[in-house]
Amino acid sequence: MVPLLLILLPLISGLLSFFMKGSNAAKAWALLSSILTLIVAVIGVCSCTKYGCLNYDTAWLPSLGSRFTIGLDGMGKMLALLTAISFPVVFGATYRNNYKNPGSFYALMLLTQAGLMGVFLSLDGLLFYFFWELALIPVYFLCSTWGGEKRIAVTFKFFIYTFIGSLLMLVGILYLYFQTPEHSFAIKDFYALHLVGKQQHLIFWLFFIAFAIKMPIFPFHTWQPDAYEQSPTSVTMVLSGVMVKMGIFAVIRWLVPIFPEATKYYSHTIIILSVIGMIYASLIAIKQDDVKRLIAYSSIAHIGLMCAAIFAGNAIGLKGVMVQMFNHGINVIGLWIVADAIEQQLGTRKFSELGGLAQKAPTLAILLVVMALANIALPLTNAFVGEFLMFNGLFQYNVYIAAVAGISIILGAVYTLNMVQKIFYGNTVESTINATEVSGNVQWVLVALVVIVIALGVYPQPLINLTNSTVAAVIGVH
Amino acid sequence: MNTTQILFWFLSGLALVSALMVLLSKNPIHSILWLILVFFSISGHYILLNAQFLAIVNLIVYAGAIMVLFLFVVMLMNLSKEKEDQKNVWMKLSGIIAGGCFLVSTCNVIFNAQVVSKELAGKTALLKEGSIGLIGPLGKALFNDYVVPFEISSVLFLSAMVGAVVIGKKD
Amino acid sequence: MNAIILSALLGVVMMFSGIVLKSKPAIVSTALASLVLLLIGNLLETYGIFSIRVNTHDMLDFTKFGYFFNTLAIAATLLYVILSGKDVIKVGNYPADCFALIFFVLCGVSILSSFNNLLMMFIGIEIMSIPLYILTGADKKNLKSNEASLKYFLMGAFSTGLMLMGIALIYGASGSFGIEAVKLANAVPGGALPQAPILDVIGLMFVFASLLFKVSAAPFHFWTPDVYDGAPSVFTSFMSTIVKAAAFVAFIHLFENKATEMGNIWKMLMVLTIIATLLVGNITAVFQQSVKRMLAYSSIAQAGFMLFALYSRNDMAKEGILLYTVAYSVATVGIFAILIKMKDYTFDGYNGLAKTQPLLAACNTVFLLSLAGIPLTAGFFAKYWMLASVVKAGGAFAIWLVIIAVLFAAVSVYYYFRVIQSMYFKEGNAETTEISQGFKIGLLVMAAIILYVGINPDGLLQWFYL
Amino acid sequence: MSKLVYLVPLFPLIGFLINGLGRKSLSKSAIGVIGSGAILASFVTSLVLFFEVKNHGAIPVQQLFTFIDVQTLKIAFAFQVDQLSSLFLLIITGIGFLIHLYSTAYMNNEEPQHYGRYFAYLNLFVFSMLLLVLGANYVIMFIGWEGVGLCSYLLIGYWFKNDSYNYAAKKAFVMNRIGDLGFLLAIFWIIVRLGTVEYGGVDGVFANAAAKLSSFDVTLITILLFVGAMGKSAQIPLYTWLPDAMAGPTPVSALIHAATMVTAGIYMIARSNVLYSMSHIAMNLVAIIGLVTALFAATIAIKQNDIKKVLAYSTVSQLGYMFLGLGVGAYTGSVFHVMTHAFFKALLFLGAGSVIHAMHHEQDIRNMGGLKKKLPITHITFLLGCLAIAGIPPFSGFFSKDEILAAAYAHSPIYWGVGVATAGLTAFYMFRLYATTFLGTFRGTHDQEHHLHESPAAMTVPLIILAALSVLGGFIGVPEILGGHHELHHFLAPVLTTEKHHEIEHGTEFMLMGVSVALAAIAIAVAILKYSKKPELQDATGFGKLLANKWYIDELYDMVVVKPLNAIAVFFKNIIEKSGIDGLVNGVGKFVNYSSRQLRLLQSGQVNAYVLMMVLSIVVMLLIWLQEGVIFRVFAKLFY
Amino acid sequence: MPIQYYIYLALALFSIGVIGVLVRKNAIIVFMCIELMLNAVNLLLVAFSKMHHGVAFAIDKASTVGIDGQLFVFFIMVVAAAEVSVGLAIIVMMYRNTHSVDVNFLNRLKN
Repeated sequence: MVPLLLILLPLISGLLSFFMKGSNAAKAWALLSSILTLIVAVIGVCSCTKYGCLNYDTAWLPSLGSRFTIGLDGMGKMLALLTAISFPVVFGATYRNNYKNPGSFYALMLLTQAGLMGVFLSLDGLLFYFFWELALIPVYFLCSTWGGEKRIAVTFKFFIYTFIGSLLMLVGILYLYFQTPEHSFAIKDFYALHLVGKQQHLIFWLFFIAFAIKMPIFPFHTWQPDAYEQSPTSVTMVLSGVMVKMGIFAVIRWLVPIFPEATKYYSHTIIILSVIGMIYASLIAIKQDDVKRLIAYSSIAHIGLMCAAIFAGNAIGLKGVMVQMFNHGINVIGLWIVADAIEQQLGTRKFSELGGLAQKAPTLAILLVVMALANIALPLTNAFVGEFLMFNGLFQYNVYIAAVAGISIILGAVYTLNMVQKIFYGNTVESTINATEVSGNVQWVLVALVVIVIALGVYPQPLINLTNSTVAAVIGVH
Repeated sequence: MNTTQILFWFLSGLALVSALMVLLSKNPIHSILWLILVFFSISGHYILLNAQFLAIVNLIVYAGAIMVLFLFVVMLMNLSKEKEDQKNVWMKLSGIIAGGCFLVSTCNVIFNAQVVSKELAGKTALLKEGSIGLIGPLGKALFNDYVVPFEISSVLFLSAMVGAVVIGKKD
Repeated sequence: MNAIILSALLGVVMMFSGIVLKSKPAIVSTALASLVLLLIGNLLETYGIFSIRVNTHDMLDFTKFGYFFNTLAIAATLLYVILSGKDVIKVGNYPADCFALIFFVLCGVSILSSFNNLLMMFIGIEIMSIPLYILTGADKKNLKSNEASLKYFLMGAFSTGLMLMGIALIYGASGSFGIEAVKLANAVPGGALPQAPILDVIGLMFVFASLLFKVSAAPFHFWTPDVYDGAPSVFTSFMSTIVKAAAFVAFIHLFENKATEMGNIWKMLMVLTIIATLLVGNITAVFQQSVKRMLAYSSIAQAGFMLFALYSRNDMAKEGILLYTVAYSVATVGIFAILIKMKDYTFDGYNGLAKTQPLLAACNTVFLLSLAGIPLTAGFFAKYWMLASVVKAGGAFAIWLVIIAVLFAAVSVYYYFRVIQSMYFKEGNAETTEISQGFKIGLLVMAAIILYVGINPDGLLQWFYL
Repeated sequence: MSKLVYLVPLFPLIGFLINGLGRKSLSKSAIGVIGSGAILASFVTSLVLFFEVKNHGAIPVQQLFTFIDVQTLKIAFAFQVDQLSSLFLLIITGIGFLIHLYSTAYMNNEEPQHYGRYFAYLNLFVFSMLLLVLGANYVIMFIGWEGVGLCSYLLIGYWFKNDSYNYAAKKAFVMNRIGDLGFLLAIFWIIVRLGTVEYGGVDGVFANAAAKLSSFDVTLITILLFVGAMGKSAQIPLYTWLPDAMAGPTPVSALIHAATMVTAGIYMIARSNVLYSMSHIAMNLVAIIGLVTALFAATIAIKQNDIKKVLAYSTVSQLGYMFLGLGVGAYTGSVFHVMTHAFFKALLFLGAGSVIHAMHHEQDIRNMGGLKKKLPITHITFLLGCLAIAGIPPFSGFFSKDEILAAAYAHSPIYWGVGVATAGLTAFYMFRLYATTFLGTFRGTHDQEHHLHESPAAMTVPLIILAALSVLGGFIGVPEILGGHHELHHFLAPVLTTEKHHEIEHGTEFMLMGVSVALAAIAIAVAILKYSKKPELQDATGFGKLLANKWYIDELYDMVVVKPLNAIAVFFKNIIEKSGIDGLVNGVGKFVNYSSRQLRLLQSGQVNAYVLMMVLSIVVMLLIWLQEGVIFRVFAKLFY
Repeated sequence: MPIQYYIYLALALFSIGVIGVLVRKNAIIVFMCIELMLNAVNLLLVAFSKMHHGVAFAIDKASTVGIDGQLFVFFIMVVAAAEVSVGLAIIVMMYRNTHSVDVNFLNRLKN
């Protein structure tokens, strides 16, 4: 029941939200609904141990062999929890922002949440594809309607780019479907396939390109900085906090176990690509003048590491990836919240027009610093654990690659501290001279995130434990 | 070469020459008249093949009704001379070449069928013998096996009629 | 047989209703009533309750698939008349005759869904085509309409000539006009497949070409944009949906001969045709400025997808054609219904429609998403079934064909979404003619159908397999 | 008793939380009391622990909770108090407390909330440093390691309005990170080879190192660890951050950049002495780097005019000494020097702070002079510190330095020679500093002179205590040759492997001592004579200029690393990203658009043309049929 | 007569019709060329009909095999007649509006 609720709650409340007229009503409704979802998720993750409660299965499209099968395993729990946490956080942090057509805005946000939940929960290929698209389309409308100046072209590029990817994935799913002995989309039947030969490689790439675009890893990433920059920030939070995890998640769930042979065959290529992307994105991030673009490139660098660690193919790296998926989501949302708070108040995101904000908004400064430190994976912040495990996994795979990838740790410190310094330190400038501390809701949301960051940094074991079952399933197939 | 063969070649030649003249005539009325000649020669072929009913119908329907209709239209419009511009000489040339290619490739195919796969070997069109071209057997078949298409073709006529009214009526 | 006879009779009734009834709305009502009657008649036969029995001498073969397709076609026409009936009577001076012609087209459609003989196919196609030539030219004062009609007619007649040549050659090879005479096998020399007579293959090639013309597949598509653009929009809507689907049904029926395996020559020809069609349709649509013309090209692109059924020739392909009929017809009829209401047919004419007519914009979005094949709309499953049928059929080119197809599907998103962008994201004041409540309800119903089929296509197919 | 271990880091953590969260509401005095009190409590606990260890041996490992458990790798959040760490605990908390105390006065001009921030950072630093030394495995050490780096960053940039301070802070952090990467890689290597990161125990790293690690492994691990130490302890080539780090408040420099954090590298290598002892290559590398750094930094220090910069380079130099000691196997000597250095360098920095305080944030020694009379306590204590660092017996520096030099001599006389030369230089620049600052006449402005005054008790008391320690601290390590027992040596023996000394004859050893003391004395004399009367006020020229500009190393780094990196980044951003990858993606779109424009030209509107296309298509179809076999093969090639 | 003669003849006539459609611009003549094509097909069908009949005739004089070919011709004529009526109506309509029967005179729909 829990997984079904997780999807239905946002879906239904989202559809209802289309009919909300007032701004406050829509906000409150969205926040309420997302908090409810969070409660369900927490209950599901913490107290639901019986098998039946975490799975739901019903007939759907019998003629196609597709079933409505959803369930929560360890990784699913983690990402469902991340999704459930991030939406109230996003709504809470942007509570003061006013959008035109608030009803539609929040409706689309909630639909996105439903789509994301579905992606993380579905255990059926076709269903997975459905939710994959469902998560994308509301975002397209959100960005195109409420985004920045160049929103239409940029969002369109983003949409077509990812759409091509998902269509290729659909072809792959179809192919697998016809390979299964009883023609089914069930993930366990996909796992049971033992694909061999050259065709497998083609299908592998069909899947991988879809996921690579979504993650995104170098060189499929160019949609991302533009899209992040032009989207309304609350959407960007969802995009970078949760949506890019779809790609990583999908690689772990839908790629590696299904194509063990091809995964091994191509892992070197992909890891090298990812590592190039890490360094490349980090270097570009150093030269950015826009907060949003900087975070975007930083995100590419982090995702590159996750991708590389998956293909390193060992349990320790894989656990790190899963832990990091959650943690990166939390951290990057925190960074966006700060970016949004600054932009809302000062009307600019350019470093060259910012400075000295720490004098005016010390609390915000401290909160950002914590988030920034988490972004560079300082120990005792949550990201450290993930990166430690991932680098460890990568190191086990290949020492030299790990060493090169390690450079991104240094570059990460450079651009993150650049950001902190240029926004908060130094003397106040024209735009920040009249700045004030950010509003209470933003502060409290950030405090909550900081608490999560520290708590999971100090005691990450519950998170790691969640990954056990999934890792066993994925590695076991190898 | 017997009479039939002589007639065959004569009618074939006549048909081809007249058909070419349809294209080559500048005056539409001449074209129509040449086309009527084509129809006559084809009817001649039908008679050679002992398809008397079709020969007559061909004359009545095509040469008689349809071509007269064409003639009326052309005269109505008073299109004695066609004023074709010479700009489209390339179009014409490419048309002729394409048509030539079409002819050559289709004939090549038939040649293949004749020489390579030999599926046409020994197959001839029976000329004088056989009574299927007579009105009796045809009528029986038409109102027996072919009654459904026959009746349905009335719908075709009906719609053509409606169409002619809708389109052609001056308002 | 019910559908064929009833549609012919009701066509005659409609003809006379123009003389009897003086008010134009009454004619629309009569047409609606007749369509309902036709639908009921067809359903009665589907469920074996009542049917007019005629000895067809194996000319027609009534199958469940045929009945079902008739139902879909008639239902789609019904929706079409509900939405655009009032616009039909605005075209020309003979509204009743236009409806009569629509009924005659339906008669042709019913024949095409059940022919068992090349003669019936030929007659069916002609019954379907001739009224269309007329409808295309129905707006007599409009030179575009004139031009479209002339072009359509001349090229249509030419393709008829091709088809007849093909049929003649097939007859020459097999001595029969039955569709079992159509043989597809033609292996490479030395291959295992039995060689079909050359005349048969060549004849079929001519028929193939002519049918490609009818379904507006490249490289026989050239008439499509011009004719769809020039014809009165109401009729474009009808032509590009129901009629085209019927042509496809005929096409598939002809090529479906399960007794013979498809030779490599056919696979190659089909792959080339499919790719060419997708290419021309999708790529050319990108640069269009008029929504109407864009839709014409998009219909070529959609035809490319429907051609998959021809390649795969399995059950899934037939189901896919049914789904495609529903998805594509309903969506296109809806989009055209809205287009007719627009004052300006260009993309810019749609700017800001979401503000002036939110419901229209929303429904239009659903239709466009469906055409683009976005999940949760019927269009997705239509495309899905097509792709799946090809993968299922397997073969050397299957997976590449599918990959190419999805890439073009992504291109199609580009031009469909331009309309959405205009409606929602661009500033403007889209002007429409007056919109009635009934029209809005009709649109909503259609959007609901699209979404329902998009979530549960089985609902539709189960009904088919009942 | 053993539960007390938790308390040691807990107090500073609590202090950090209270001061950090309450910085806006607490009064300054409350902040000062909490901040210093937390460290004092920690110090007292450490004392108790120290005696516990001294009397009963190492306290068993205390596991707080499991930090990371991924089946193949278990990392406990565990603390370990043995001889080595208990000693460091005392240094950290003891000196830390004094500096906190000193800070309450020194930072008294700050606004309350910044004052609170300062003490919070300082407490956090102590907490991290304690984690570093208490950790029972490399990961916990790494946590502390990065933690102190962070605090150093925060404190260097404490006055965040000044952008050059911020750059210095960032530089410190980034350079530390380079080292950290090495450390991290070393940890990974250990994990891959041994599957554990615990130091001790039967499953620990040290117990299994000999059996499971190849000599290549050991060498790489130790070198990578040393890279980490280079960053943290400011050794060549990663030392340039430390002089810049003087941007922070002076007590911070005293605590972090002199007494504690920078010695973390020494601690780490001392802790890993089992591994180092297995690799001669790494040992030699450590020794050479240490030696070169010691000499190099000393040369730079000669020509610096900023009071804190001199001390900073001196610190780098002294750290080099310690590494020399580690490299030649004199672990105890290095730890001993860490301790004595902590005393006298903290003293010197605090003394410098007192001077700066008195001079109203004037740091250029060319504007000082003659402060002897105005700041008597500062003067005396500073002098004692200088004597200690110069290695004049019986001050503490003499004993520790001598032990390292003796070991170096045993290793190679060349090492010893360079070491002694450095010692001479040290004495020289320290007394140059002393003479220029305290002797002669006052060269500052009138206003400054008017306000000169001795610092308050909160500042002078720590000075006095540290001075006492600097004077007496050496006596816990009096070598046997001078009739001592070398208490420290015995105390640390359980954790530090004793190097196989090539025993030096007593006579030689005396001679060595004599030479170094004599050299120091001569250097002192020269410096005082030269600078007390005629301090060098002009900018240096020639070779001196090279030294004053720190051998242009910063410029070199800028040219070799920073600028190329920036250029690459700009190239990536503007060329590869925009025109390359994005250009390619957009190019596909443009291509589609272009083909659209071209393709629609086929749609000419001419019936003849349309029919022509149809006829040609049929001809092509027929041709395909004719050449079916050939075309099919091409087709199959393309698609398979 | 051997059947291939008829086939070649029919194809030649058909091709002449095709060329006519390609090169002439007068709508009426284009249309006539299409009629020519249809007639070529008719001829071919009748020839095939007699060809098939010939095979059966050798065995059974009363056989009606091949009759369907001739009936098909009949239907083609029917359809042709219907097409002509509509086609000429369209051409007349266009002539009324433009006073031209050039197929490319109206050229508003392109690209």
